[in-house]
Amino acid sequence: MAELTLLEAVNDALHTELERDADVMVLGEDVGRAGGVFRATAGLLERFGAGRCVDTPLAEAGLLGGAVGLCMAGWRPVVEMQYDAFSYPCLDQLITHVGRYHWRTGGRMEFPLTIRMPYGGGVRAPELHGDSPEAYYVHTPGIKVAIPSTPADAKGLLAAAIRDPDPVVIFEPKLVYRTARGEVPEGDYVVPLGKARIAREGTDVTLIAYGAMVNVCELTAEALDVSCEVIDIRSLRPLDEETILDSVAKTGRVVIVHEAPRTAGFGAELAALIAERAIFDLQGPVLRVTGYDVPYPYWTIEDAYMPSVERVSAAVRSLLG
Amino acid sequence: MAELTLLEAVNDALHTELERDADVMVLGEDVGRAGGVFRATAGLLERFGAGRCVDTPLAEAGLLGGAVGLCMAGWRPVVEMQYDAFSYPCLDQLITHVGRYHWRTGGRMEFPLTIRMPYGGGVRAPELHGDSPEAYYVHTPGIKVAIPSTPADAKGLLAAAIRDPDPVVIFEPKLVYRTARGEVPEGDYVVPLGKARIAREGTDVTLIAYGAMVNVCELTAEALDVSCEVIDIRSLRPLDEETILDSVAKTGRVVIVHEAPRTAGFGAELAALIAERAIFDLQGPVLRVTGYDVPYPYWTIEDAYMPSVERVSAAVRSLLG
Amino acid sequence: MYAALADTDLGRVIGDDDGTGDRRVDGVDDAELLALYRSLVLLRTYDERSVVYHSQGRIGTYAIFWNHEAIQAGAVHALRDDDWIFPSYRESAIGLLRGMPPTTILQWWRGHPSGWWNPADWNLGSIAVPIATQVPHAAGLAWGKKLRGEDSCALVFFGDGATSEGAFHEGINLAAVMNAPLVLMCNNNQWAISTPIAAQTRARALADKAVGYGIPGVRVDGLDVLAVHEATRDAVDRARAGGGPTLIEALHYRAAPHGTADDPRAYVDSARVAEERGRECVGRYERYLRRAGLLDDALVAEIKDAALQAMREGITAAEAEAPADPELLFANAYVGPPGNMRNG
Amino acid sequence: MYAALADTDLGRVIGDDDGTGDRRVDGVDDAELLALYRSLVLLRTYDERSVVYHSQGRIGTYAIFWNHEAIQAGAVHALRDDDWIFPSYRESAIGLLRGMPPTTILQWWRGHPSGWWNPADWNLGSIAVPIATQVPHAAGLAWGKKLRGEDSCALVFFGDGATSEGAFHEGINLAAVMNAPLVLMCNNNQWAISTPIAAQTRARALADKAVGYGIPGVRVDGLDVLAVHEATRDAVDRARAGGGPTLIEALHYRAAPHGTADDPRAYVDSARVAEERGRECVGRYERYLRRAGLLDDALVAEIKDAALQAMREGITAAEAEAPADPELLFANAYVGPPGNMRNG
Ligand SMILES: Cc1ncc(C[n+]2csc(CCOP(=O)(O)OP(=O)(O)O)c2C)c(N)n1
Ligand SMILES: Cc1ncc(C[n+]2csc(CCOP(=O)(O)OP(=O)(O)O)c2C)c(N)n1
Ligand SMILES: [Mg+2]
Ligand SMILES: [Mg+2]
Repeated sequence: MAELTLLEAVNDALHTELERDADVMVLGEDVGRAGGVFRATAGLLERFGAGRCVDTPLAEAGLLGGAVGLCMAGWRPVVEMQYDAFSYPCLDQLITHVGRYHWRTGGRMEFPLTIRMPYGGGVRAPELHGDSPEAYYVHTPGIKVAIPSTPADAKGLLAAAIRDPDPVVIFEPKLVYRTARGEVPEGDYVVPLGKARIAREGTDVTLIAYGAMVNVCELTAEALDVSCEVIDIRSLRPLDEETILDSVAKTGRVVIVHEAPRTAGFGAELAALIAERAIFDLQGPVLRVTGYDVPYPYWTIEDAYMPSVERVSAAVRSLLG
Repeated sequence: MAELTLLEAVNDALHTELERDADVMVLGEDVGRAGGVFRATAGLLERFGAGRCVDTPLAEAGLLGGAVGLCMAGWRPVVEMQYDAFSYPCLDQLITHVGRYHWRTGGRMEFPLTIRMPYGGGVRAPELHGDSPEAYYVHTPGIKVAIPSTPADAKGLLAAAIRDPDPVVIFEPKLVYRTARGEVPEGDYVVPLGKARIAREGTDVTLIAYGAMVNVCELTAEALDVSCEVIDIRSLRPLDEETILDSVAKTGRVVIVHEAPRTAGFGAELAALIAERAIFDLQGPVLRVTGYDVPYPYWTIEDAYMPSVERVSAAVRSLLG
Repeated sequence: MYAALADTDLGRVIGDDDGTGDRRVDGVDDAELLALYRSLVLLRTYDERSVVYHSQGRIGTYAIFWNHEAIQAGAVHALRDDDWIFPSYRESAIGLLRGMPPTTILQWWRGHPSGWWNPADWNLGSIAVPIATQVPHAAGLAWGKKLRGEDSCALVFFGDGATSEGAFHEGINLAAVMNAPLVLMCNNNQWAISTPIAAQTRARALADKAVGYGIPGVRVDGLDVLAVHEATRDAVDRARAGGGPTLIEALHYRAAPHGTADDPRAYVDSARVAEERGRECVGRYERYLRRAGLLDDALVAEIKDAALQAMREGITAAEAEAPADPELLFANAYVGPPGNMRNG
Repeated sequence: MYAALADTDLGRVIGDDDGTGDRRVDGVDDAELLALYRSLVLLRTYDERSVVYHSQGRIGTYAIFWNHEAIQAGAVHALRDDDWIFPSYRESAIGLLRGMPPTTILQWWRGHPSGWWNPADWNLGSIAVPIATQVPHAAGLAWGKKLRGEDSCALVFFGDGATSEGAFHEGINLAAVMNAPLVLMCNNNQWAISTPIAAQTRARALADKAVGYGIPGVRVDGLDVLAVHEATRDAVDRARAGGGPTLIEALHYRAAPHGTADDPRAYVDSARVAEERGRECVGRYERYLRRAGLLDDALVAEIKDAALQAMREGITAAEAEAPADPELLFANAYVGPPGNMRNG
């Protein structure tokens, strides 16, 4: 076990998986010579050569479309999108091809590609470096989506994504890239997609989150005089419905937290799941604490946008008050 | 009043609005010479000239990005995307600019552009001609979204969109383009954004839908021996929460219906709204009848994908059973 | 290095109907010349029968490729079987040239799941419906094969309208930068549905776009199957020798509707269409072969009959197939489906 | 019509330091020559101070434009005030040349809402962060002005990396087809963060891309403010006369980090950077003006002092401003906000 940051854990996963499987390759803007703008891919070019860690032209649709072709040639491409908001040009390829090609071949050809990208706000960056685009991805059929919040999960989920036969998108919470530190198993390590993690057990209220918001929920739990169960859902698709429903059955109260804008965000899906499957367990409304339905703001006021311990606490109190 | 199809009503709205305001212009692929592949823009080129009805190159991102510049030059562009799934290349401009530019100018510059497109399935067309992409649009801050289900609303909502100072996306249900017929007021006619329509009053259960699914709900209501209230929400953003909540308060039972894939579709948002604001009114789970989380299928099996009277009826019965 | 084309740069092999200008393509023997003819006739027959089947309600909306056969056959005949083809909807029946049964393609147009195939079985990508999106796939495949040390290459088809899309640009640039063994075949039929080429681009020749990517661009007569063949073969040779991609513009003029749902009378010049129909590519090649003494009435009839027979069997087999199982909605969406996939 | 450039096609006006090759640009008088110098110094001062302010924690991450000033000033001086400018983040301070106070731009980099402006006040688009996405905006604006019968034109800045994006392609093509009065100014600093131009394109010159759009492409020395100015002026004249867009490639070499967060030692050749720094564009122009007898030590000092003073006042004003009101999260998201916008 090594004590790593989330970013180092990503880098570890990439090294491990490229070592393990000669068909895995990494491609993206600045992933090679520079080792990535966050240095998530540092060392890969030197270790695996220019054929397996490739700096591509600045063209996200071409990058993802190219990866579709690489799959057909037998590769397992791991595509880096440099930032959340710079992934948007790839949505066309994602929706029209990445999510459909397997099905279009009658299930006969596999597209085991992985897209990974830093996402989320709070890092005092210029415009369009703070988006949380997971809803666009998770609404797209044929795609799986996972979001780690700890270094160990960052490694294990990325490894699972790379080994998965379906296209998987991994969003890495850039706010905790260098602040989240934790024990990460060395070598082969996989965290299966589709299993939530109970980050903290509790009995009064269930806080459901992913990415950097898990920590906000944990801090809220610590700050409040209420027994909060914190669920880190980790995998948005496949979704671990049982863990969520079991917790709601126990607590009867739910607060869902994410950074993305509220309307039709993934929190709505979680609320809808609960409204369908756990309605008689509920002792109060299903609350969401989310980003607002406004453009992600300039950074001097981003703290007012981001779900905070205060906002989550207020929601918890309103349920128990 | 004239009896028009939904498609004719769209055409009427365009003629009326181009006549009314010399700053309104229409642009898109094949909108001029051919009058649109569905002929929604027929006659505009002849009547308003090549400067106000423009055939553009085949490039959806350039088209929408160009429209942003046209707004800056004082135009109110009405952009046609030829089909739902062919709008995806424009999502980058939509998310990074169309939804943000007004805010980025400190609220000082307006971007009164309209995007309209045929959407939805059931028309026996080849792949990628049956998508329902509204969730991608409605999740995007800065954007408004409306979806008519009747000819009169198709005219009135499109007129409202064109006159609205914010960017508005109108999805036109192509399944009922030529089958929905109804009285459409001549000349100036606006249906304000943000007002739902009670398509049918009832007391036992609330069916919430939009687009072609409104008709499915109405047919279900007719078929069942249950008093169904059918709400055509018409405008997804702004959303008429009161009409929905009032109905749920009355019936205590809800079925939400849309064609788009279920996960994080707009139905999840409606369910989340109800789970937050009407939880104590509910006498049963909030149900959704939706498209599945799979690629929109080849057309010989599309009927099995589309929400049907049978599937909606089953949901209603399960609530009352 | 590469300059824009002059107006006169338009590759041709087949001469006028009196034989003036007829050439032979080096290395293409008589058997291959006849094989090309069979392919042309097969495609033509597929297309003409499909329009009939559509009018009879036996297939759905169909994208007509009448008079595009020379481009399709000329290009594919320059490939090895292990080379990959990436078609748009306009080349829906290109699999016929690899031995795919007509039924498969007819089923695609009938919206039946048996119309979809495993690309690896035929080295043939799926029919791409969203314009130009297949260009990056082809670039990635070609590059990926090269990275694996294989010497196969790829051919991607797209239209004149497609050259306006970002996906075309990003794909061709990726191929150029990666020196991928790719042939980019632009079917310039001068229309994108109702949009004429002049409203699509200001470039004089689409082949000129190659200059901006630092690769060779050539323009050939798209109704001259041998000219297309020769240009493709040269491009394939270059690609296989490590020379990277080539952009080929096959110039002609769309002489049929965009598809069965399209009524071009609103926008085309009917006189020009009539003229173009008179110069159609199958007859032109047939006359060339007759002049070369390789074809006579009997052989023409035999080849046509064989093609018609294949189509008859194809549609019969398609219509005999059981209706699709709705279970197929779910069966192939994921290799490892999420538990809630069937919720709706 | 338009051919690829020869290696020697690189527009220059400023000669060697001994004066060999010095020219005057027709129509540019002494006052304008000095005005250009003031602009160069203003930009240089803005940039150098910003790097210091960043290191002092007074502004956030900052995209350095050191040695790009000749491109920016040379181009903008060829415009009328009613012509529009569309900058990328690399031209963040371009508003200074239109009289925008440094505070505004500093606030942008400080993440403060007062850093954003009304484009119509300055005929200046917002700073575009997503690469190349501003190109279609500029095309639309220029086309839209023409449609309204106005004779203003637009200038859009973007980098070498940007030419790989679909948005560049779709924007330049739109401008070409619509014959929009647009000047496309490519700042070819030969790097996109760590990606060298050779990994970005196989074209020998980015100006060659113009061929594929049927518009003129020219390449100039990006460190020669007068060469940039002359080329832009010619392009603007052509645009205003109805001749449509021009692509200008301003060639140089990035001699500073991509931004304050970047450490280029991992990927650049430091010797080459040192050499490029020695050829920096402000000093080069200063020496030209001295040779022409238009500048002396006193004037140089006065202009530099004025620029420094403007920056001091700018940062003081920025720091004196009240913290942003969180209400601004909501205030400008919509003209007519949806009722539930504040739910979170
Ligand atoms: C991204 C996208 N936008 C729009 C369409 C609708 N559409 C189908 S065919 C076509 C014209 C294509 O023209 P061209 O590329 O010249 O090919 P051709 O049909 O002439 O073979 C259009 C606009 C589409 N399929 N995909
Ligand atoms: C769509 C998009 N993708 C990626 C990025 C991240 N990024 C910021 S600057 C940059 C390099 C741009 O290079 P170039 O166009 O040459 O401009 P330069 O920075 O050299 O002026 C990249 C990749 C972005 N801003 N937008
Ligand atoms: Mg065409
Ligand atoms: Mg650059």
